Amino acid sequence: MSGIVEEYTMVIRVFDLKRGYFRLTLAPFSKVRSIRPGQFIHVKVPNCGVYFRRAFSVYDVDRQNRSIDIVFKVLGRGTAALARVCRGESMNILGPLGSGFTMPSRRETAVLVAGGIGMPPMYLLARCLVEKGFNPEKILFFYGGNERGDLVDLARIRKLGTKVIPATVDGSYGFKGMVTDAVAEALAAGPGRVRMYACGPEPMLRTIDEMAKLKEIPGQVSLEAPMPCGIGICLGCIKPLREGGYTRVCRDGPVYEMGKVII
Amino acid sequence: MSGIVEEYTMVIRVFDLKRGYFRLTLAPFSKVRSIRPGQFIHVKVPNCGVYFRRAFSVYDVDRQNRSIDIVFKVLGRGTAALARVCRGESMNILGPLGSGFTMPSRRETAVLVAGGIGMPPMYLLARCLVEKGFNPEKILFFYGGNERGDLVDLARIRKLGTKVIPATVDGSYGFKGMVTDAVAEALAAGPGRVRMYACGPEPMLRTIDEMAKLKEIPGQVSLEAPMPCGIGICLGCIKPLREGGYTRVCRDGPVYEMGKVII
Amino acid sequence: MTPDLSVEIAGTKFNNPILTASGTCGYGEELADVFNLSELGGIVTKTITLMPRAGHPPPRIAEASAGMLNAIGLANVGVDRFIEEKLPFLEKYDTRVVVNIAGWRMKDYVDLAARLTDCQRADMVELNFSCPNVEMGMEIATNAALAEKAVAAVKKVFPRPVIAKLSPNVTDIAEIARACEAGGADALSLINTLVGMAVDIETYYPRLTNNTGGLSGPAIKPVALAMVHKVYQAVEIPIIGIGGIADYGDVIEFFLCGAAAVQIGTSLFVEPTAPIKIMKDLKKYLSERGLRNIRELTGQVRTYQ
Amino acid sequence: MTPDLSVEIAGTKFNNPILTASGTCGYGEELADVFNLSELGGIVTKTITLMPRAGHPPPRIAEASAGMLNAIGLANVGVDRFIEEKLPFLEKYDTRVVVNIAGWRMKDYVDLAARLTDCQRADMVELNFSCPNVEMGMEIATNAALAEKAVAAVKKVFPRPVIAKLSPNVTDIAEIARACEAGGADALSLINTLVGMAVDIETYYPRLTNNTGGLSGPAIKPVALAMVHKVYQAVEIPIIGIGGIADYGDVIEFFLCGAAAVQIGTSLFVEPTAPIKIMKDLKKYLSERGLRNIRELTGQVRTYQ
Ligand SMILES: Cc1cc2nc3c(=O)[nH]c(=O)nc-3n(C[C@H](O)[C@H](O)[C@H](O)COP(=O)(O)OP(=O)(O)OC[C@H]3O[C@@H](n4cnc5c(N)ncnc54)[C@H](O)[C@@H]3O)c2cc1C
Ligand SMILES: Cc1cc2nc3c(=O)[nH]c(=O)nc-3n(C[C@H](O)[C@H](O)[C@H](O)COP(=O)(O)OP(=O)(O)OC[C@H]3O[C@@H](n4cnc5c(N)ncnc54)[C@H](O)[C@@H]3O)c2cc1C
Ligand SMILES: Cc1cc2nc3c(=O)[nH]c(=O)nc-3n(C[C@H](O)[C@H](O)[C@H](O)COP(=O)(O)O)c2cc1C
Ligand SMILES: Cc1cc2nc3c(=O)[nH]c(=O)nc-3n(C[C@H](O)[C@H](O)[C@H](O)COP(=O)(O)O)c2cc1C
Ligand code: FES
Ligand code: FES
Repeated sequence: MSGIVEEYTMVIRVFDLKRGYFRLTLAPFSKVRSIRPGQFIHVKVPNCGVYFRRAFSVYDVDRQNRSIDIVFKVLGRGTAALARVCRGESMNILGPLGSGFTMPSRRETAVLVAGGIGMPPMYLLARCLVEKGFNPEKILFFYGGNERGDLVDLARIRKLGTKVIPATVDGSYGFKGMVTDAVAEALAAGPGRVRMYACGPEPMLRTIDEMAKLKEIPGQVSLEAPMPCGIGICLGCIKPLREGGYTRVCRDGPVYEMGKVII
Repeated sequence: MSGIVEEYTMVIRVFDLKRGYFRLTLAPFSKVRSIRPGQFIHVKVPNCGVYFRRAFSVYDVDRQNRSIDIVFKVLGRGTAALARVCRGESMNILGPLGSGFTMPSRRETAVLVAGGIGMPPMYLLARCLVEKGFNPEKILFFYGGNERGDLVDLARIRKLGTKVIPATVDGSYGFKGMVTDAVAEALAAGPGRVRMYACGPEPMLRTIDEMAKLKEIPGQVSLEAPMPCGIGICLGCIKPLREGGYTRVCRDGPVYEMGKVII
Repeated sequence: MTPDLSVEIAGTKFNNPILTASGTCGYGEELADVFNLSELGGIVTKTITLMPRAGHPPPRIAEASAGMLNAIGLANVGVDRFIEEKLPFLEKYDTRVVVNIAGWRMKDYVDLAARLTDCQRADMVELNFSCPNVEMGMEIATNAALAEKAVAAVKKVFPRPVIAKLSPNVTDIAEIARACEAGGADALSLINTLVGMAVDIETYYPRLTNNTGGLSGPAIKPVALAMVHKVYQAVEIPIIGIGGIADYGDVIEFFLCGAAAVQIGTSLFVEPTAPIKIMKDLKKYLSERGLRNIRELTGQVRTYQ
Repeated sequence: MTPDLSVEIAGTKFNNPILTASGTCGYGEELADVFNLSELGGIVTKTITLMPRAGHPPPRIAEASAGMLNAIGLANVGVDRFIEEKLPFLEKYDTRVVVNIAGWRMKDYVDLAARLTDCQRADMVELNFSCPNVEMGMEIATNAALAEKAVAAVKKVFPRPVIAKLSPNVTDIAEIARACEAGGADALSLINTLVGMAVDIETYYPRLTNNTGGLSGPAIKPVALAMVHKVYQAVEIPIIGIGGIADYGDVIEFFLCGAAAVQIGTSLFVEPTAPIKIMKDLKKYLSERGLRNIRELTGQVRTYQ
C-alpha cells in the first residue's frame, strides 16, 4: 500500500494572490510527511455542482501543522468555486497522488522551468533541494508568464536563495519573451552539467522536451490532463507514449523523464 | 401581469436563532412593496447540489432597505446549505409568489395560530394588521412548538403589542400541550366574533380546519407542499379539493379558506 | 449587426429557436406573469386529451440528481375548455403556439387534431406518443409501424405542420424517426422523458404514486444530444431538440448535433426566466464569433473520422 | 448484534453486497492503495478481450451533470496477461472476483470463458454484451435471441456462475433479461451506461473521440432503478443493481427495487472510499430499524395499487 488517503481537511487560509490567483492552506492532512515534490492532491470542490474532483499540485507543506498549500488560478467552474471557500470550511482531499521528481546529483545544475500555473511543483522541488543541502546557487528557477501579474509569490521563491529568472511575454517584468527562450539563452551560456525540470502549459513543455533531446540534457517534465479519478482506475487521463500505447498521467505520471511522452 | 420577478439579491445578514433556526435578510428585492402576508419566495439555494428551489414564507420586509427576511429551520440538504451562506453572497430569488391572507374586519378578533416553522407568515400578518390600525389587543397570537427552543423570536412578536400565547408540548414554556388545545380553550372562553388564521404542520392545520368547521369560524389556512416551480407550471404541488379535483398550492394557494382543501 | 435568431420549421417562421416544452409551461398564463410570452419563439402547450383529466394523485414529482421525475398523468382541461378558455389567452402574443395532443387510440389523435383544425392560433400540433395504446397494448412511441400510421392519420385531418414527439425509451430512435417521416411528419421533437424511479427508504413507497415516472433535466442532456445526432443522420425533416437545456451552451450543442430549434422544459421550474437569458447569451455567442444567424449551426458538429 | 450484510448469488456467498463495477476499478491494484480489497463483497474486473487493446485516443472521458461520459474503448491487457499478471494479485484478498469479458463474435465469449475455466480465482464471469457484434451487425445487448445464444454458449464451457450484464439502451429490458435467463444465466447485472454525447461549443468537436459515449453516475440512477424493478418482476434469477450508486440510501433503493447485490462504478472516481463508507452506513441503517440482514430488503418496495 502506497497509502493514498481520502480525508476531510479544513480550510486554514484563502489568500488572494490577485489577478485570479489564490493560495489555499488545508490542514490537517495525515500524509503530509510522505509528500514528494511533483505529487498532487485531488480536491472535492465543495458545493459547486461540478462532478469530478480537481487536481492541484502540492505547492508547499508544513510538517509541523500538517498543512498543505496549493496555488491555483481561476479558470472554470471548479476553480471559481474554490476561490469562494471560507476559512474553516471542510474540504475533502485525496492524496498524495502521482509520482514525484527524482533529485539531481550534487554535480548538476538544476534548471527548473515553471510556466504560469506550473509554478507550484517547481517551488516545492526547489525548496526540498535547498533543504536537502543542495547549493541554492546551482538552482536556476525560470518562471514565465504572459505578464507580470502571472508571476505570483516571487518574493517567496526568492527567499529560497535560488536564482530566479522571471520572464514575461509582454516584457513587463524580467526577460522579455517566452520563458523557453530565456532557458535557451542560459543554456547557451553554458551552466555546465544540467538537469532540467519543467511544469507548465503544453507548448512550453513541448519546447523544453525538444530542447532536452537536442542538447541531450536529462530531466523530467510534469504533465497535465483532465483527471476524473486521479488514482489510475478510470483510464481517462491518458497521453500517448513514444514507445507506443498510452500512459495514465495521474498514476504513471504526472512526472515523466524527458522524451518519454508525446506531448 | 401580477409581476413575479426572478432577481439576484444579496445576503445582508444570517442570524443564528439557535436550535437549527435561522433568520436570513436578503436585499434589494424590487417587489418588496407588493408583498402581502402569506406570500412566499422561492430561493435558489446557492451551491448545494439540490436541484429545485426551496420555498420560504416572507417573515418580514423592510420597505426602506427593500429587504426581505425569512426564518427557516434546518431540515434537509437545502436548508442545511442555506444555513451556511455567507454575508455578501449573491442569492437568486423568485417572487412574490402565491396568494396572501385576506384581512379581518375591525369587529373581529384575529386568532393567529402558528405551529413551529409556520410562524413567519403569521408574524407578517400580525405586523400588517397592527400597521393598518387593527387593535393589537384583538390579535391573539398562538405560537406552538415541541419545546421552548422551537419558539423563536418571541420578543420580536411581543413587540407588536399583540397578545402572544406560547404553547409547548413538553410544557417547558407557556401553555402545556398542543397549540390547538390552547386555541380551543381560548375559543371556549369566547373572545366574541372571531376569524382564524393558521400556518404550521399538517396535523395542526387539520385540527384547526375541523375546529373552524365545527364552530363555524371563518378564516384561512396556509398550506405547504413540495414545490418544484412555485409559479403554477409543473402541477407538482397539488392537494385535493373538497369539491373534487386538485389545487396547486403554489399559485391557487398557499392560503385557502377554511374547509376548501382536504388537508 | 445583431445576429438573427429566427428559424424556420416546416415553412413556419419562429422569431427565435426557443420554445417552452409541453407540460412545463401550462397554457402560458403563469409564465406570462414572469415575462412577455412574445419573447419566446414558441410555446408548446401541456398535452391535451379529448376529456379533461385530473391526473395522478400526489406525490407526482420527485427531485433527482440534476433533474427530476414526474408522473403528472396528463392532467389537463380537455380539448373543449382548452379551445374555449386557454387558446384565446395566447391570441395577444407574437409567438408560435404548438398544441401537444395525446390519446389512447389512433382515433383520439385524429379527433383532437380535427378539433384544432379551425383554431388558427394552433400553429402546429405536436403528437405525444408516450401513452400506452389501448388497442395495441404498447406505446405508439416504441412502435415504428404504429407511429407511422398515427402520423399519417393526423396529417389527413390537420392542414398545418405536424410534429411527432419521440420517446427515448427505445432501442433505435432513428427507426421510429424514419417511420414518422414516412408517415408525413413535418418535424420531429425529441426527447421526451426517460423512464425512471425513486423509492423512499423510510417508507419503502415509490416517490411517485405512479411508481415510475419520467426523468428530465440536465441529467438527461447527453442522452438527448446523442439521439438528436443519430436522428439527424436518419431523416431529412427538421428536428426540435429537447432535454435538459439550461443555458445557451446547451442550445448550441443541440444545434451542432442537428437541431433546428429547441424546447426548454424542466429548467423553467428552476429558472423561469431562462429563455430570456438564453436568448441574450445566444446573441452574444453568435456575434462574438461573427456568425450572422443561428441556423447555420445546425448539424455542424465535427464528428471524428 | 451487528446486522448481516452477506448475500448469496447463484450459490456463491459474498461477504457483503458491495461490488466495484467493471471498468471503474481496473484489476484492483490501484484501489488496493486506498483500502483493503477484502472489505469489498466483490470486484468486477475491467472488461477483458482476447487480445490486448489500447482503447480509443483521448479525450475519452467527459464531465456531465451529476455524472460523466466515457468511451474508453475497452482498453485492457488481454486475457493472457490478465491471467498471468493481474489475477494473481487478487489471490491474497478475501473477496469475490468477477471477470467481465467481451467480444465481437459469439466465439470470443466462449473462448474467453474457456480460458478462465481453470482460473479458480475467477469466481464468476460477467458478460458485457455492449459491443457491436461483427457477425450480426448489432449489439448482442439489444437482441434477445443473440443474448440467449451467447449466454448458453458460455454456460457450456464455464463451470461456475455466469452473469449477463444488460444494457439500458433498449425498448424492453425485461425481454432481454428473460432471454438471458432462458439461456441459463445465473444472475443479471444492470445497468450498463446510457448512450450519450457532448460537444465542445468552441471547437465544434465532440468531447469524446468516439463521438458518443456511455453516461454513468448519479444522473442515471432513476433509470437504473426503474429497470431493476422491471426486470425483478420478469425473472427469477438474482439481480445485481448498478447505476449511479453514491451512498447507502442508493443501495437500499436498489435492494427495495429487487437487487440482491450492487456494483459501484463512477462514484469510485469521486470518492474511492465510498464502498467502505456505504458499508458502515448500511449497518447503521439496518440496526436502527432492527433489520437483521440486508437480504430481506430485496424487492420490498411497496408499489402503489
Ligand atoms: C496533476 C495536475 C496538477 C495541477 N495543478 C494545478 C495547480 O497547481 N494549480 C492550478 O491552478 N491548476 C492545476 N491543475 C489544473 C487544474 O486541475 C485545472 O485548472 C482545473 O481542473 C480546471 O478546473 P475548473 O473547474 O476551474 O475548470 P473547468 O472549466 O470546469 O474545467 C475545465 C475543463 O476540464 C474538465 N475537467 C476539469 N477537471 C476535470 C477532471 N478532474 N477530470 C476530467 N475533466 C475535468 C471540465 O469538464 C472542463 O471541460 C492541475 C492539473 C493536474 C492534472
Ligand atoms: C409555501 C411554503 C412556505 C414555506 N415557508 C417556510 C418557512 O418560512 N420556513 C421554513 O423553514 N420552511 C418553510 N417551508 C418549507 C421549506 O421549503 C422546507 O423546509 C424545505 O423545502 C426543506 O428543504 P430541505 O432542502 O432542507 O430538505 P430536503 O430534505 O432536501 O427536502 C425535503 C424533501 O422535500 C423535497 N423537496 C424539497 N423542496 C422541494 C421542492 N421545492 N419541490 C419538490 N420537492 C421538494 C426534497 O426532494 C426532499 O425529498 C415552506 C414551504 C412552502 C411550500
Ligand atoms: C412536469 C413535466 C410534465 C411534462 N408533461 C408533458 C406532457 O404533458 N406532454 C409531453 O409531451 N411532454 C411532457 N413532458 C416532457 C417535456 O416536454 C420534455 O420533453 C422533457 O421534460 C425533457 O426536457 P427537459 O429536460 O428540458 O424537461 C413533461 C415534463 C415534465 C418535467
Ligand atoms: C470509465 C468507465 C469505464 C467502464 N468500462 C466498462 C467495461 O469495461 N465493461 C463494462 O461492462 N462496463 C463498463 N462500464 C460501465 C460500469 O461498469 C457501470 O455499468 C456503469 O458505469 C453504471 O454504473 P455507475 O453509474 O455506478 O458508474 C464503465 C463505466 C465507466 C464510467
Ligand atoms: S485520472 Fe483516472 S486514470 Fe488517471
Ligand atoms: S410548484 Fe409547480 S405548480 Fe406548484
